[in-house]
Amino acid sequence: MAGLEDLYKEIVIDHYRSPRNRGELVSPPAKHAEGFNPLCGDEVQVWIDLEGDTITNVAIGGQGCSISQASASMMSAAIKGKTIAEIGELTVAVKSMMSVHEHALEDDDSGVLPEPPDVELGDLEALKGVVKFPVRIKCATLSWNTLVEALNN
Amino acid sequence: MAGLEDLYKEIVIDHYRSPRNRGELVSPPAKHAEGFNPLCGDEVQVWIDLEGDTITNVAIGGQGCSISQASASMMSAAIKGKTIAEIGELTVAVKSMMSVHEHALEDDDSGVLPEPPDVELGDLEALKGVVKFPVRIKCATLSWNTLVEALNN
Amino acid sequence: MSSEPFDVAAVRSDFPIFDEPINDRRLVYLDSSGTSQKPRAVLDAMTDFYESANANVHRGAYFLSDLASRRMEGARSKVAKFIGATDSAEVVFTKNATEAINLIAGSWGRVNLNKGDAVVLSMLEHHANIVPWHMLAQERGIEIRFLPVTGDGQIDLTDLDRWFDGANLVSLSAMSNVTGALTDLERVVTAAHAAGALVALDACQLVPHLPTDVAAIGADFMAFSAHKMCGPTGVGVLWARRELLEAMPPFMGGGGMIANVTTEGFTTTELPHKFEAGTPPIAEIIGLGAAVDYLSALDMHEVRRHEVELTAYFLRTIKERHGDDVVVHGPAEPSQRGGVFSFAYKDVHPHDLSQVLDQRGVSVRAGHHCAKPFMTQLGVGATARASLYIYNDESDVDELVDALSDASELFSF
Amino acid sequence: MSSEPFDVAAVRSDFPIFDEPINDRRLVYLDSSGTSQKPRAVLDAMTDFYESANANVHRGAYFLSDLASRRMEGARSKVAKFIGATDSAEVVFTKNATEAINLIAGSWGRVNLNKGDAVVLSMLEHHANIVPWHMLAQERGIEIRFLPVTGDGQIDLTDLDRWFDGANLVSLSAMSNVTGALTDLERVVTAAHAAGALVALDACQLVPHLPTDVAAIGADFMAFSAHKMCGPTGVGVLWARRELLEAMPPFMGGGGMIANVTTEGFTTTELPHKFEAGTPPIAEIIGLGAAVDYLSALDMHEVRRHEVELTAYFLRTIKERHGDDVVVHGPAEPSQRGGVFSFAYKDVHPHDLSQVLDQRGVSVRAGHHCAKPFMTQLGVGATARASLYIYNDESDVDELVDALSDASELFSF
Ligand SMILES: Cc1ncc(COP(=O)(O)O)c(C=O)c1O
Ligand SMILES: Cc1ncc(COP(=O)(O)O)c(C=O)c1O
Repeated sequence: MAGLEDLYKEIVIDHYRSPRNRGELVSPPAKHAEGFNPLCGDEVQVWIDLEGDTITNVAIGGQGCSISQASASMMSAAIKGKTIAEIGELTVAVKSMMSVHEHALEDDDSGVLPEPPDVELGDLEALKGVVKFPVRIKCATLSWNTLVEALNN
Repeated sequence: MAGLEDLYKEIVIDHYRSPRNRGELVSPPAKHAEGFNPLCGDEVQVWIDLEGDTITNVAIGGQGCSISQASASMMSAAIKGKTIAEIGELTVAVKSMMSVHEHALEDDDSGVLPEPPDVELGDLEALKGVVKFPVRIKCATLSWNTLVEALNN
Repeated sequence: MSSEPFDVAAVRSDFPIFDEPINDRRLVYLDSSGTSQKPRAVLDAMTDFYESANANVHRGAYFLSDLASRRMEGARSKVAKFIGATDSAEVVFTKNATEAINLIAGSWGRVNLNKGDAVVLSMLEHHANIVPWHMLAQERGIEIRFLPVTGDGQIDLTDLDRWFDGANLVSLSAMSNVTGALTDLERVVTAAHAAGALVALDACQLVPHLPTDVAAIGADFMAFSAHKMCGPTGVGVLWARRELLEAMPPFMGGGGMIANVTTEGFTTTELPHKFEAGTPPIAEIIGLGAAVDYLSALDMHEVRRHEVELTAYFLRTIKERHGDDVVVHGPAEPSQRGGVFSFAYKDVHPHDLSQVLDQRGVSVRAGHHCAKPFMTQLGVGATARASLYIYNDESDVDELVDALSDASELFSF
Repeated sequence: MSSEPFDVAAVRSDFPIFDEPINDRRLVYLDSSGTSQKPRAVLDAMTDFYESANANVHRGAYFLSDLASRRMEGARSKVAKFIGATDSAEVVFTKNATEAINLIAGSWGRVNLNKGDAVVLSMLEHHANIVPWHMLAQERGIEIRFLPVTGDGQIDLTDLDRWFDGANLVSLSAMSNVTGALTDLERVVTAAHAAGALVALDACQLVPHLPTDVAAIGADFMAFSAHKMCGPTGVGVLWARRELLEAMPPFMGGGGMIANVTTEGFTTTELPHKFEAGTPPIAEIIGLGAAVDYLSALDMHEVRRHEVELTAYFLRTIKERHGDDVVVHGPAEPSQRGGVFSFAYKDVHPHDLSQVLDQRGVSVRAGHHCAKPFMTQLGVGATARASLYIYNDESDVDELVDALSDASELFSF
């Protein structure tokens, strides 16, 4: 539909249709967190198996709109096998891809945008279009916030 | 001052200047109540000695604007020697002199005004001008409300 | 009057927001149960107040302050009349319906409910009528019972005697903001009072849409918000029976609600001011007064008739065009419901659905509608919701029905 | 800019209420500490919102709802900036300052204060900063201490170490609404924190009149109302440090403040929404944003400079014309006060005085100014009070001074 191509990129729809790493892990030992988007009812569950500093397995549960579920699926694919430090960088990169714009929309005229870390985003890049639809930013960042919480648990 | 003659009638000013029955009675036996006008700080104290059904003595205390104090003074003069039944009638008459208008100002368009009891008001009639100054109605009725309270104590 | 059709075009022309395209599209506003649009008369009443009568109320001997007070109290009388209350001191202004329900829980509840006492809610309540009771339960250990909901989205009123047995308060929505279902208030009030329980009504969706008469309903408390009935944001109403209000302690303390204050304590002033601490939403109350005038001039019976007709059209049309691809929650019979429709379309997520509809200016809400327990029962995280009001007509319904096909196109898998 | 005179005529022309006579008289509005008048820009911002962006916030995926949310959150950022808060989530919108203080008492107070704990107030507090603590004292048996007031109407700050010893919270007005006295905040904050007490400021009279920087002041809580600073009725602000807000339980429950709700309980969402249950005063918040823009454009340093000059003129002129017939409460030194003057004229009762002044359009308030304990200390039931703001000039003061002679005429006995 005219105007929505930036939001509903083919790769986003693909992750929504065929979510990667869907399931549950036994917790403990898996770290687990549950995230809600209280405004629209999206829900994401994240399970993570860690070996030392490295994520060896991920599972995603929950329900919600195409953006929240595609974002979770993309995230699960992107973080598997990565170290916590790498994931930290990735999280910052993804969030700054969104939140820079989030701020701009909140009338913050500071004008100084922090330089995002130089990280390969891969598929995740497809979510960049979300920034044109500010209400959906929270859908896209939900899984990342839930990941941070899982890692802290 | 132009426009204020209806409010500050000579007899009102006279009662304010030389309040009647100013003082206190020993309570008990005297019935006593204290009334506040929380909006403007007027304060009226009423003491009443009863013999059977008849008010044998009245004392008035408190402080406040000319209208509240003059009204209390006029009331004290009007009720001394009267029976409770007579005072009931007088209270209704005085209040309806005011409150009819109070309602009219509150956009009550019922249009039906209750017939006030046919009672001789004497000096109290001078307070009729208060209805043109709706904010002062509460000053004028304070002593009467306090009287009712004292009788109920 | 009831033989003439309801003149939606005339009504629309009273609402400035429909004058110009929004985001380059004709605004098809279908979220009036979220908040209604505002007629010019309401905006003018507030602007006029600020431009010619603005002062603080009840506090000065000067002309302007008296004028402001009388306008505000005049609005209170109008609101009382609009809901059938004969005593305008029973109308307490709050900031919204949510504060009104918190006031019931925080004031009446705190002194009247103790460990073991019970409050009856239902599974389809708005969070505004759940969370205050959870908060009270945490504090005072009361029991909360949730009446079930029937398959067609109504509060299940079977077995009320058992549910109400030993309850102290029954607090229910008079019309659901999710399914539009109207609650049979007579049955609820009769059964609750028979069980010795008081009745509070969340009338947020009732008062804007149906003629309301508190005396006839016979409930004990009722809460609603101005912003859903053509009035401004920033003001809500708690109506309650005088004896209850008189016995209740204040909810908040401050200026305007006291008779006296010393370093030792305070005494409260008379109703309704006892519950209105601080400077009230003066202009907003006056705006609500104008909203009530506006709705009264339309005649609430006519408003209801229009909504029943449009509801019938909505249900019929969406079925004709989309058959089983659409599931509409709530009663099938228009007379048992208001014009609020939670619906699912194929397996398109509500959030995506509303995004696609928005592309055509069709504004519907997607989410849990502040009714998560009910969403959980439905087994969904969210629904899309369209809701109708006085300025909507068949063309708005048609626009929604057409736009649903776009979603089918985009998410056809 | 500070060498040019403050252009009152230009400011007045921004306020529609001064365009026409009120009650056939020129309006000499001297009750801005009761509520301020509103500039056109504020009224326009609200009308424009209703006419082109009205929808409920944070709840819909559609364009209009998103627009409304962004305008509201934009206003929050403006308010945060105006008071020097770097984190706009520390700005919680309430219905008025009174609710903000009730929130501190009802949320922070209820979980942090127990029998034997102490809150320090002063004898000149507004009821909004007394009654909530009396209510808490009734409930939880806390001690309330009242700092004395000096002869010239300032909070007496001698011996603070003794007063604050063992106190948990010090809650004081930053500027008195009765005497205009400014409180030495640095001294209060330093002494309170040294004693291990938190500091809450009733900044109702501070924020509208002086440049305010919460970071520099170093207090823990601050409350103020929009309607006294060119903004609309129906919205107030609680600012508090993030750590405090995060640890506090919600004050009211309902939509918008939850992360999840089940039949068993609920969890709260993030700041500031956790404290904003129900539909917020959306248009009013946007109006407050416009008020903050308006005041910022004037420059709060210039506003303060104007008020100090006019205060000096007031004190000088009234003395010259009426000598000892007038007693003005409060500090004699303009730099130590704002333009709020409680005064007595001969033995004319304040209520009569304001009635006589009103006859000339001079609008001053008469009463206890919601500060009964202070009135009791002064030994009066009421005072007359004149207060100045950006649209007042020397001619308003002259008008008041002239009108006082009328009272002398009428009550010359
Ligand atoms: C010092 C002070 N505190 C508190 C208040 C209460 O403000 P509001 O009535 O807007 O809640 C006021 C104004 O009335 C005030 O001047
Ligand atoms: C049924 C119902 N109850 C309560 C509310 C809460 O109203 P408000 O947000 O105006 O307090 C709403 C609207 O959001 C509602 O629809």
